[in-house]
Amino acid sequence: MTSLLDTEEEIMLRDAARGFLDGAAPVSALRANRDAGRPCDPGLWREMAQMGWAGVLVPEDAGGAEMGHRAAGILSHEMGVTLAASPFLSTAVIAATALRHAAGARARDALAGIAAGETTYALALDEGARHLPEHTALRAERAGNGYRLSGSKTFVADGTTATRVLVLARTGGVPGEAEGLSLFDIDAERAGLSRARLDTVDARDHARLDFDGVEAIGDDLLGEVDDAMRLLRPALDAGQAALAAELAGLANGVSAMTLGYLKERRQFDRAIGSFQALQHRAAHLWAEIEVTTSAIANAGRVLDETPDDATLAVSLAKARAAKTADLAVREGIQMHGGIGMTDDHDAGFFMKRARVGAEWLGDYGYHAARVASARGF
Amino acid sequence: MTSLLDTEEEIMLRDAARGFLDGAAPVSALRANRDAGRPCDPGLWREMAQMGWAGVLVPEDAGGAEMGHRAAGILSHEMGVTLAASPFLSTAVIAATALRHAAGARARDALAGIAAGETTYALALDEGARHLPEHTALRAERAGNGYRLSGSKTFVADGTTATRVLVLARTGGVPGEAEGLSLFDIDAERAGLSRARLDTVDARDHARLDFDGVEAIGDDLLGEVDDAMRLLRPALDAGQAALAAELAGLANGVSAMTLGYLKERRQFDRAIGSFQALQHRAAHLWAEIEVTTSAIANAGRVLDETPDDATLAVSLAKARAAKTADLAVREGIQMHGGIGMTDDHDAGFFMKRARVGAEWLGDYGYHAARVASARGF
Amino acid sequence: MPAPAIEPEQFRTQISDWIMDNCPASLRNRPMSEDSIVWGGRRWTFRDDDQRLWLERARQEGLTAPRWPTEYGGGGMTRDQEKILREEMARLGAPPPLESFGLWMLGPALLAFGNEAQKARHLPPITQGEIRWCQGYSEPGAGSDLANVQTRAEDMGDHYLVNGQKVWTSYADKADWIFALVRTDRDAPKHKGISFLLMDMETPGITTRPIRLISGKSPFCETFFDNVKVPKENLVGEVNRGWDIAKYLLTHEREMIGGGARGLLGGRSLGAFIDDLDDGALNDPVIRTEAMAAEVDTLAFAMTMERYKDHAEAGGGVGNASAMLKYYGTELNKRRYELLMSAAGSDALEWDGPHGTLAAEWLRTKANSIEGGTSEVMLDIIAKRVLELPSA
Amino acid sequence: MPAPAIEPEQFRTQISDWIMDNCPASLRNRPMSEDSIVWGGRRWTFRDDDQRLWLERARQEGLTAPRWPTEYGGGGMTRDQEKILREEMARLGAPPPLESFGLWMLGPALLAFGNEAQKARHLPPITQGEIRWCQGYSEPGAGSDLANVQTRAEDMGDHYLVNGQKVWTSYADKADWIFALVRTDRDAPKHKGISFLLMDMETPGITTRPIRLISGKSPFCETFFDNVKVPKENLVGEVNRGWDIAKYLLTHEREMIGGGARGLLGGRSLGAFIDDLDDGALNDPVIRTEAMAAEVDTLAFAMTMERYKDHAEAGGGVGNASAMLKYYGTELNKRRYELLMSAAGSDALEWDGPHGTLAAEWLRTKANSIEGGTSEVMLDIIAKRVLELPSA
Repeated sequence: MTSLLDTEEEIMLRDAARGFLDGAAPVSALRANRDAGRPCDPGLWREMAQMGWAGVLVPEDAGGAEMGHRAAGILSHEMGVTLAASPFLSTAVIAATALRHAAGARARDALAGIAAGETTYALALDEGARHLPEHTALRAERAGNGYRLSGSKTFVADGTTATRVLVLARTGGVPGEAEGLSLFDIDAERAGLSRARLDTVDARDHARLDFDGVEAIGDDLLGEVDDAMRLLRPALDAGQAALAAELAGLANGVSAMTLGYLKERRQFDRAIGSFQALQHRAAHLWAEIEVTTSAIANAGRVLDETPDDATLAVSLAKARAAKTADLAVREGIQMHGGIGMTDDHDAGFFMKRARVGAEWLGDYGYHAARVASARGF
Repeated sequence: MTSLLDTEEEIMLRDAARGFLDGAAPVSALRANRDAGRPCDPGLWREMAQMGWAGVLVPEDAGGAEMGHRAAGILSHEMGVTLAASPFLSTAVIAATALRHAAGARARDALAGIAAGETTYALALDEGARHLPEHTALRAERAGNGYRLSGSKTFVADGTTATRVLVLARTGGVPGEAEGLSLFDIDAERAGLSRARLDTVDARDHARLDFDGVEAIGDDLLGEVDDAMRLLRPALDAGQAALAAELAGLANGVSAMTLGYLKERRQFDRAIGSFQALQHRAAHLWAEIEVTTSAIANAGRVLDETPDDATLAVSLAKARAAKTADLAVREGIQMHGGIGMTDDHDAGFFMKRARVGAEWLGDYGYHAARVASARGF
Repeated sequence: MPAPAIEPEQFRTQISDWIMDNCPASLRNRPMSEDSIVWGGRRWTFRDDDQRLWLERARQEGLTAPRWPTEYGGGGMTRDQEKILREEMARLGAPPPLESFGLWMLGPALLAFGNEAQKARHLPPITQGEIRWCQGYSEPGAGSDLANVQTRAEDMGDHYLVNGQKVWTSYADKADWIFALVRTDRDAPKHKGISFLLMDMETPGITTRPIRLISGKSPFCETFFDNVKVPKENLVGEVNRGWDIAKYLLTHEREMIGGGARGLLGGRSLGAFIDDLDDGALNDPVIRTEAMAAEVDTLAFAMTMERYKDHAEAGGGVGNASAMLKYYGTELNKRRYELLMSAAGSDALEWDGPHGTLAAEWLRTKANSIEGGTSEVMLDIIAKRVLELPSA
Repeated sequence: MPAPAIEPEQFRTQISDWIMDNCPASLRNRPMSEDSIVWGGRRWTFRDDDQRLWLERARQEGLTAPRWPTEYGGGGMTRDQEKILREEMARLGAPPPLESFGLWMLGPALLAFGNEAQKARHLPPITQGEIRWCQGYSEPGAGSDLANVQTRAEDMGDHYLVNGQKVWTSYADKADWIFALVRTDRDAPKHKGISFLLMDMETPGITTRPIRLISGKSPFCETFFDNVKVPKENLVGEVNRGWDIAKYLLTHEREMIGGGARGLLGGRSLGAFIDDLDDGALNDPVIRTEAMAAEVDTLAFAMTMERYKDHAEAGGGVGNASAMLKYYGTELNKRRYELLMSAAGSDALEWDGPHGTLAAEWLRTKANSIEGGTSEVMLDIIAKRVLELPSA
């Protein structure tokens, strides 16, 4: 396998992304969006698409940049640093990976739409408070040549802004079984589909979707009937790895802000960063971030090189990232003291997003259990 | 319920115990015993008995001091401070409590023997690596007017030095069931019983006992057949609470030693106790010890006042004490640096005993689960 | 109401009879909520007539400040009598007739440090619920270093001229008066040039602005002083000796905040709470392990509160050990809420979703270990004053 | 053996052929154990002839010190070639022919700081396994403060006279020579008056005493110097500049110790180990939760070792970040052993019970975060040199 170090190309990509996001999507942009009730900034996504980010996983023959999962992780990490909100994860990572695993011209066209920045996707997966794909109950019943979808999805990231929805539906079996699930790719404006935004703490676009007999024609079925997992498994692997990278970036972002504060802020007539108890905690946090960074790089590497073995690498990355981001935001808030508790300060945004990122696509316990299972216990 | 504060009487008892043990059973005595291959010092127990410690739970009409469980906890705590090894827990707490719950003259005589310091007991309970009384497999089969005991027990505290053995045996049912267990009180020298000392890290008396058709007459059966739990449950409650108190004392002992070292020891031209990172850790440890102290006092109070509700209070105390002692010894060793790693220093003795005390009569997980269950989850 | 010198059991009977006769039934055994608290003050509006009636009856008997002298509207009770009163009110589900920073903080400070005129002028309006007080300690940029007071009070002969700014003044926008630390000597060492000053919030030059927290709206304000003229009689204690009063009140405050953890989730187990949030969550070994640990620590901490309270009531005081209660209680409470958030999964991520205000409460707990002295300051206090570890 | 300038793939083939031809079959693919290590030295006795044969063949080709110059018995290889050699030895299960503090520590120090005569005299006996070295840094009472050197070397004109004591000298009782820090200027600031001195352990006045640890017997000794005469030619580098050499070697040592965690339990999962200890233990949610966390952290730490190694090999060095590897690796290893002890229950409490030496290994891990620089010193280094946090 290749090295876990960034290549020169990757370093350039990282620097370019950082430079762009610092200017185009700093934390103040998130604040402005929140105060305006906007889940994200559509203009930002157009710019990202122009830089090839939307097509980071789209094959070149569909107009993509095909940079791979390590590159996706780098972009995602940098978005975490500034808490940039965009359809990147749902569209460019999750949907693009699912579509790549679906054969045919229809999937190729959809991928081209993603790369062009014209189509955005939401993944409608979970129906309860926890990430449990196999517990899907939303039914897709045969109706003529197509299907009719009925049921509800919740915590759908980018659910109100996406132009299309990937929806996991039950075509057979019963809730709890991984078999009997099918994946549909439908227009977000289709009749019978209603979308309601949830007022989540991270101020991003999460929605509840209600399907009231939504029609899906044959062409809307992605891959084979009853075989959603063939597409969804790699799509989730890719999404979980990118989300882990975002959380690692978030940890780096809040920790950089905290270190800056420790150096500037004076109390009891000295810089608070000179207090050894805080120094040791900051050093410990840095160590945790370093170790998580390795797990993130490894997940990208495994997805690019031996994707069939990705479960262990991906869950390891997500478990580490959730814990590390949690430590980073808790230390960040505590070390900032009162000022960090005020809404005027940015620290709180990191804490809120860290909590949402920790839950989305499987929490720490979910991924730690998958690591254990992959390691035979 | 009465207050959790020590009464004046209790403070006097504590001070007296501390004074006695500092002189008669300091850590250096444990070292001397270990180096000589002695599990404990028989002379020490005679002195303790003379002070009424052996009869702390023995009724006055059987020659005891009948001071109650809070007092037993205070004595146990002080023995933990200096790591004093004695038959106190097995004999004066566990066996005495079991015997008090068995009616009749025979039990009264046995209690008198305990109070006089003449009889010492070991509790032969577990057969595997974990505390699971109901998993008892050792069989007691009817033979004439009595029973014949066959099987093995391990990790029997005071197993080679006790004059008598309380043994939990299966008279009915199958391993895993709490029913069908009976408790026998037999002479430790009885034919067919062989006792082998285990070389445990705490250098105390723990033994493996093999029962090869050991005869027990009717009088050896304590309480009713198949009803061991009626005696054993309160005996274990009392033992677990006293062991928790010992562990809290151990935490206090090692923490006092460590605080002393932090104040004296100089490095980088200052007392190491002036380093803020160590100060905060020492302060945190002290907070944990304070909180555990309350749980210990509460367990004694509940055992004295409403013993039927003791499970929650006792398991809470043992769970807290195991964790607190563990933290205290880990911090103690680390803060002492290299010197604490040498056998010439006393710190290691605390770490070794803490580990044994954490396992004996149920580990942290066992007691935490009992707390949860008592609290309805 | 019972006479002061009376047998405890008789006192208990008389108190409980009085409560049953006087506390309106509509108020009894109601769950505590934000709007069930009576803060009093010039601009106070009662939720209903029963609330007003209960305050009027209680203050007449001195029950708003049971141990204060009767001459100031207190109840003149002994420590033990007050304990019985609280026990009976709890048993009968009677709410406190009045809560206020005046009762908790300023009153004790005036009783200990104030002069006769100040007590006579300020204590009765507190016990009667007529004047609502707020506390002006913290300043922008000072953080844990409370002695770093920059708001200055210049001695202008017949009055002080106050200029500066305070932050974290709870309910400053609703209070009638403020007690504040001000700097009266800029050349003295940090702790020596501070005085304790009382100001009417209606004095020209005082303005307030509410602070929004990461958890949403809050009672906290910024308070600005722009050439505020304060009569010299409003200085409590000696000039430049205000830090003594501040320290006295800080210890007091610490015990109150640390104690919060105990009651927050009532007497129910964490496991029961988690089961309500998601009845499958406890099957996850990670959540179960943390729930067990937090339950063990919560119960042991509650016992510790009880032990310390008994110690204080036995006359032993709590002193610097109160730093431990503050530290342990607030850190534990943060852990409990982190666990509840994990257990509730994505349902807990909405500001007002299936679990109501859980997310806001979780974020709010993060301030517990900052306000009233940070956890770091508490650990410093324990290390230096309790464990007597050496200074650098 | 391959010529120095050769294509990597050809080099790999030739190396692997040579190993297969020369490493005795009895040594290959054996589990590592204490008695499979060859330390060399004057008093060394080989376990068997194959062990001696393997050393003799390997040192002839310079394989005991692959990258040292051939003139000192090294292999003269490039960094990449050494990497290939190690990979092929690992693949073919060939053990290291020789291990020693001379190869790990003194050799690199002499190559960087020694003069020509010192290199010519001391390096060949190291590569040949003829002289075994030990390291004399720590002193009683100095602890983490390694610069607090009290052992003094007085300049007597034609020699140094050494008096003092060292502790934690690994294998001092078995070593032939010692490299040590000594104080040559008692008036200079702490770090300035230290020199780096080589001493033959047979010199009159040097005695050793083994140290017993809480985990039992140990390789550590106390070493005493009583009027030891040392030729001046045995001083490495400049007088009073020994701290530079010490720092160079400390960074080196840190990486080695931190790395230990990775291989300790082989490639098996913690869960598999726990299953072996007690096949029911993983049903306990507490043990399962900790096992999952430790497994996650162990794998991520192994990846971090890989990443840092790649960084060092790419010429980037590791520098102060090595403090992180030392800190994280040793703390993680302690956690792992605590967990194994919990999982094994009472069976683990015997010195030599059902699980062999587990208890001794557990106690031994407690020294990991002390030796080679404590965890606290590592955190200080990270805070000050990596994060550049200000000094007090």
